[in-house]
Amino acid sequence: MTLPGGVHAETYAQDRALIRTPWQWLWFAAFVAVLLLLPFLRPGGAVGIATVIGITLIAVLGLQLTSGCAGQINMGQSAFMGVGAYAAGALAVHLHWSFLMTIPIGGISAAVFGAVFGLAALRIKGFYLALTTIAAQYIFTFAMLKLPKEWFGQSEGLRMDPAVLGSFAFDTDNRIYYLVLAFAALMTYGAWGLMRSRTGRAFIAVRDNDNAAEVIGINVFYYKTLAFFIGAFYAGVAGALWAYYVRYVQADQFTLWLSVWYVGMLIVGGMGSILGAIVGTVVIRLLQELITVVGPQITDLLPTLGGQFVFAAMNMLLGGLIIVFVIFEPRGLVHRWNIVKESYRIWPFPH
Amino acid sequence: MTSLLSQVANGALTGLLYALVAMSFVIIYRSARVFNFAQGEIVVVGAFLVWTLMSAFDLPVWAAVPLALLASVLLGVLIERVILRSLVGEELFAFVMVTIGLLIFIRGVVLVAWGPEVRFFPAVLPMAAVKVGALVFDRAMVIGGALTLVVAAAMSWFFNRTQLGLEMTAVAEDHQTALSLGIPVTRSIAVAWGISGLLSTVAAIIFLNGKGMTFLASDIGFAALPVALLAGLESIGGVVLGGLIVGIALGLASYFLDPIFNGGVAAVFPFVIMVIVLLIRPTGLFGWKTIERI
Amino acid sequence: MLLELTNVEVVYSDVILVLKGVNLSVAEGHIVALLGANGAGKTTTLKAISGLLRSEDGEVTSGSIQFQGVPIHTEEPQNLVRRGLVQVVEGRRILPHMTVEQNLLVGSKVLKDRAERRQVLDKVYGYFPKLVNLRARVSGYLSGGEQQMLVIGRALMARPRLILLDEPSLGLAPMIVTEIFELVESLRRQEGIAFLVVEQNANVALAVADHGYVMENGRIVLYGTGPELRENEDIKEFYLGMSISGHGKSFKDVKHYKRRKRWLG
Amino acid sequence: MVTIWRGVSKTVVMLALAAAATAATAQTEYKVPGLLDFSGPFADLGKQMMARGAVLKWWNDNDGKKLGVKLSLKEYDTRYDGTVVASMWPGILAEMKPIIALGLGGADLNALQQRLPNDKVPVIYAPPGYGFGWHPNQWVFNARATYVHEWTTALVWYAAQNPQKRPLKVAFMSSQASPAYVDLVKGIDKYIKTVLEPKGTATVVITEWIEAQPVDLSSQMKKVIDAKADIIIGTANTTMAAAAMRAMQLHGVNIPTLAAPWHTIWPLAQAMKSYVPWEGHLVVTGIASTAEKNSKAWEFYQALAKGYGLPAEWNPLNLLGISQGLLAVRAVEHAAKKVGGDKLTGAAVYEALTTGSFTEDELMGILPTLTYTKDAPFPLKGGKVRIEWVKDGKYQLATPNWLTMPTDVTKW
Amino acid sequence: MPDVAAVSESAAMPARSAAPIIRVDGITLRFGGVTALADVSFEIGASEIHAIIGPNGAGKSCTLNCLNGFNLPQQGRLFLREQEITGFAPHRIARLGVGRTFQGLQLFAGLSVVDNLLTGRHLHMKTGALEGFIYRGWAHAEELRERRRVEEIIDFLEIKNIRHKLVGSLSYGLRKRVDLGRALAMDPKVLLMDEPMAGMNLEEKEDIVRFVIDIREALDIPIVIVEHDMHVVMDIADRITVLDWGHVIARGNPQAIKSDPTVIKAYLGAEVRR
Repeated sequence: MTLPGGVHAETYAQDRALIRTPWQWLWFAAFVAVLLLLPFLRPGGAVGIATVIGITLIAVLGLQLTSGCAGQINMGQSAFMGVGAYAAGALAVHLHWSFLMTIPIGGISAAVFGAVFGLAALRIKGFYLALTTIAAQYIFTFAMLKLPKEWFGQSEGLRMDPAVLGSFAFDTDNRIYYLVLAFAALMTYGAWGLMRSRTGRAFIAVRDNDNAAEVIGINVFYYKTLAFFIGAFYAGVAGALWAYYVRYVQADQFTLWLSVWYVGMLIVGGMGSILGAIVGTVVIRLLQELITVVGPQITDLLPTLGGQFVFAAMNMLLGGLIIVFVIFEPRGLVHRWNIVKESYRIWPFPH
Repeated sequence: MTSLLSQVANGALTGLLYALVAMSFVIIYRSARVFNFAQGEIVVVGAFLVWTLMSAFDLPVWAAVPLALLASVLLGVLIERVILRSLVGEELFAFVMVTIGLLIFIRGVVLVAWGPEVRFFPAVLPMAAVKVGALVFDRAMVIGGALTLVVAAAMSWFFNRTQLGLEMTAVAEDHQTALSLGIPVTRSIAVAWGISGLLSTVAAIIFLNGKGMTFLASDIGFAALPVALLAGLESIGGVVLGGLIVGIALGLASYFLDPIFNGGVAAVFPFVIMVIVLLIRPTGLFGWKTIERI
Repeated sequence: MLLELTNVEVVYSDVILVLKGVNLSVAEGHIVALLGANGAGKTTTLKAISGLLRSEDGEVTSGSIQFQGVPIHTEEPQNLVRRGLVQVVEGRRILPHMTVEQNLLVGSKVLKDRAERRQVLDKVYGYFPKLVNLRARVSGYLSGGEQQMLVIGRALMARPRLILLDEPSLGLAPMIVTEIFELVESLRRQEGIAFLVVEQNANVALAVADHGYVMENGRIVLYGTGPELRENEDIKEFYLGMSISGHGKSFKDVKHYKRRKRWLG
Repeated sequence: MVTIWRGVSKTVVMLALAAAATAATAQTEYKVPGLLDFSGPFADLGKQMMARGAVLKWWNDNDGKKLGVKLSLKEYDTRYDGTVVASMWPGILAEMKPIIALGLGGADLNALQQRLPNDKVPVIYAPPGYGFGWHPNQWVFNARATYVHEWTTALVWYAAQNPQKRPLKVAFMSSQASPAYVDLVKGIDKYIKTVLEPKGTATVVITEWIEAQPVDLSSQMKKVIDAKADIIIGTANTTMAAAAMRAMQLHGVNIPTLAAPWHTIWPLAQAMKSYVPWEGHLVVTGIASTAEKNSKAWEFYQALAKGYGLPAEWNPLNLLGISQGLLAVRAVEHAAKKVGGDKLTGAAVYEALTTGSFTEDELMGILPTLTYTKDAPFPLKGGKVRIEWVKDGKYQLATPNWLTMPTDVTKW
Repeated sequence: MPDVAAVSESAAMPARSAAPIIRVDGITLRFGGVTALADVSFEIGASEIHAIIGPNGAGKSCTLNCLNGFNLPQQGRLFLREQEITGFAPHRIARLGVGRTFQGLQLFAGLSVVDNLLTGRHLHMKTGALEGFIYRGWAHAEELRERRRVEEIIDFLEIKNIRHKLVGSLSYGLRKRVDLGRALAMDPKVLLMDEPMAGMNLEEKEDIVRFVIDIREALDIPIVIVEHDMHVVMDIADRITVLDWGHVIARGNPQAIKSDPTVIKAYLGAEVRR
């Protein structure tokens, strides 16, 4: 908790609050306003990007809880997302359930799948665990192509109708944006609550020192499993939203590559903080957008280079950036920001 | 029956080849405690080096292969010096991410330097059939399998018998103790990256011998993952056994399970075995166990 | 002097001051004991000398460390070993998955060829006849005493002039401890190797030590020859609490207000 | 940042427009987004497919000028990643208001096909279609029918060449790594079992699922040999094809394979610098053949290569790009003729695509005459293919003329 | 617990009840080839300060680890208030009221002081993941309630002005104090302390001693303390168990231990022949 000098909590509730100064309130309100008005401020491009960022954010938040907070490296987040998408999709397509039901159930289906790897996490640690979770990806793809066609469509995938609330269909970019925004806000709020409540502390305890945690009464087995359960739940919700956004679900959409990027977002943003997940997701996604936007520009300007060269070079840039980033700021952007803030701070001061 | 035998035998051979790639993971891991996600890309770079020297520069095998091997050793050392060295003492995550960044970066380099087109990898090893009874093997594969055994034996000998190898094993055990004995830890790690680069190129030669190839050949890296993990990330000899186990299990699985699942078991089965083995032995079959203390 | 520390200060992670001006010297062929409570800075002192500090984000920020008259506080550990300065790290850090002989050979980095290694190896086996039969055994399965012998033997493989020995008695039975210190003594006598021994078991260490230092809170607080220190009442009390006199009052009598005052200030 | 770059891009476009204005042409400009893969798994396609840009330029200078329409293509690197496509597309919509778009394949298809009817933007794809895209009222259009349509045509033809007058024994050898591979096997399998088997034309003897990047196929190939297969179908990437070829050489056999031109013979024979190992192997394509020179298609290619900076050679992938570009410009042309060059909309182009035919002439001989309906995103009836093979060490057309595709392929 | 610090230190020593709180019955613990504990037995009475001493590595920490369930002895049994706890998982034993401080620094470096202490309250809290997710209402109320409880401990240990600091940034002495606070937050029925004085100067030692005595008086619980500083041990322990090389070589009150020849020998080590 970093506060400007002179701010003191009068009650424990205040001490616990996330937003504490009028300025912070102002910034927060402005941020919310921009998010709410985005479709009117910058219709089109920004909305599409923001929608995908919102969905990605939910998945990355889940990964933050599993990996950043509870310390269990997970490289199967994209597969968990896929499970959520398929579960929600199948319920919507075959049983015509409302998205209010299918999205949470998608989350829970993913959570159950993820918890299996949580069970493994009790015994398997470090790199071994990270690599074990890669198996989730292969098992997911295999299962989706093998389970009965009546369930998940096998290679055909699932084609979905838009999410509907009463007679209101989320069938335009702006509408689905608000749906995703609502879920992203809810999931972010929930992650924040989780983080500062008993569960979040137990996660960090397990991450920082699982032996000590066990000895002071934290059931490490339960919390490792729970960390995967919750992280995968987030992925499942993200997957279900993705399903409603794209309205088509296929195993091809959820690749190992995507999981790798999610881990990358965490690293860039910073491990272990909700803000880190947000910052990392936004920064990397925008960077990727930038590259897809800048690429054609360069190709236009220097046609002799050819698109192939430009885009491949962009990959070098992106990979190089990550490397440089990890070398110079292995704890992420949020950490750097905190250090900068720290130097302005006069807290803690003797009362 | 012949079909079963053939699948198992060829599976075992394939497993041995995976073991070669797995070995290049293991050699880095045991000395530097880093799992190099970019290993598959290094294999591709090795492959393109050979291809360039042989197909583009028309060098003969005896010149091209040693040159390519040398270059891949240098590549390994370079990566260690430039990137990994500056991360000493950082957390596990940093290493996961930096090698992933490396993966993306090298892929970009490969695309820029060699492009995405399909290339024909030269037949460095003789291509012919080897017949054993009713079984037919690819001679290149058989040579590759034998080569894997030789390389594994050589590596085992190196790490257990030679002074440099012993020192590197000491580094694998405990960086600080190694330091206290006057062993230059960072140099050992650089040597490990060099050896790993070398093995990657050897693997590329055996794998791609006389086949088509694109930058996607890096998939080999992920395919070899279960072998490395199953064996345990510290054991050289174990990797060979791990490769055989995965290969034979794969042969059996595709014979017995493919009809049930309508095929495709080969892609997922190694991972399933890997998870099961790790649940029973969390550091693989031959990996080093650690005692936890508070 | 073989080894001389002058006003050495050590800082960890750029902030935590661990050694606050340590002066200490070891003469050629001497055994010097470094005593003190847990966390007093003994191990840090050894690591500052051997150069291992830097691998733990520690740094010598002032003062000088000289070995054979040459300043060494920026030297890499491998060069120090080459010059004859070896540290035996605390906690019997054998290389558990390697055999006894492999462990020993790893220590012989500075020797130039196989023949020389063989020769030194035989000599070490001469000092530790127990290890001969265990040479092919994986060292993780040795007993504590055997492991302690192994790590000392491993240090000998570098043909050192000075061995920094960190808590050799840790967790060992008295008989074994005695045996180890007898060995230290005979190595000094026969090979002329000097030892700087960090030890909690003051008595056993002072029995063989030519000199001893007592550390507290990163400073040397007491210095003397072995026999002097052995007779010192403070030492007896410091380590054994056997003396009724000394501290003056019982810990039970500490008052609250004292703490309060300090914490409020 | 994005905003800045968008800004920069706008400035650039404005300058270009200003320059164009001085040339005093009254063409209405429409921007056409192109989705390509330059750094993902299909990066090898990217470079070749850029041929479609040359087609647009050519058309602007000829028919476009007459109609007062100018199409300017902007290629994006989607990395064959649905996430990239999904986040990018709304921006493309808002900024370009496209009347038509050029796609690449599965990833963008997945991400877009459900929303296109709302967006009112038809998207043209170059490769054959898939069963999972076979739905009515699609805004996605393939410049040709599905792999299944094309390959079964070749199969029927090949069976007819069979001198022994017994059912042709077909072996499938493909991967389950991607739904696309599975899809084509399923479709052909269904067609053989429901149509060809009763007629005694062909029968499936074995289905071998292999890895997408296989190491060694000798034991799988052994099974195929033991099943006495006459032809192998499904090696739908070069690695699979190359590994299958190696395995056959090992067993000392040569069973012909059937695939698309860019899967097997062309890329691998180029790499191996020899057609000899491919003797008797076939490829089938719904586009003009590269084996045929001095055709109308060839002339068109020459025109593009000379006048419009076509970057690639006369090869199947290049033809893919050209065919895609051609269908796109002709669709725009039909629409422009109907509604006027300055009033074009996505819906108008869609109407043009789903009604009426595009003649072989219009399509410069690159594609056969195509007739679309709203029942499927590809021409269901009247489609035609060319079959090429290696005969006497030479890559050549197996039949002098287009072969008509079967009309009794049902959805699988 | 009332404010511990406020309890008068002149309060009478609580009467000893007869039934032992902890009974260790012949435990043997081996690691690989090394026997860490050999047939160790002892009892801890109600509200006594029981010191376990012995040379480094004699098995003191291992004894605590067995009591915690962190190490599972190959032989022997452990009882907490006559309930057998052998083979229980550590968190279960913690739930039964066994609090513990650690020898090294085993705090959760990524949490603030307050949050470290709150992890000690984990056992006494009920907020699950779902309530945490919703946070408003129940979870918030519990959070505040437990925070109040933790503030009492912060008060008692006099670490108010560092409460929001990450423990990773604290000095060694303060960290040890937070470690104690975390154990106290568990509301332990037995407190195990592993070398609480290690690495401390005299003043800091005096502080810790004071805390230990206050805790015993206020909570009326037994405290098992593994310690090297004989001065401290002799001053505050009611009973002492001496371990050497995994064996119990003596037990009794401080006076008896001080004059026990076996203990002297073990501690001094045998004389080295020169």
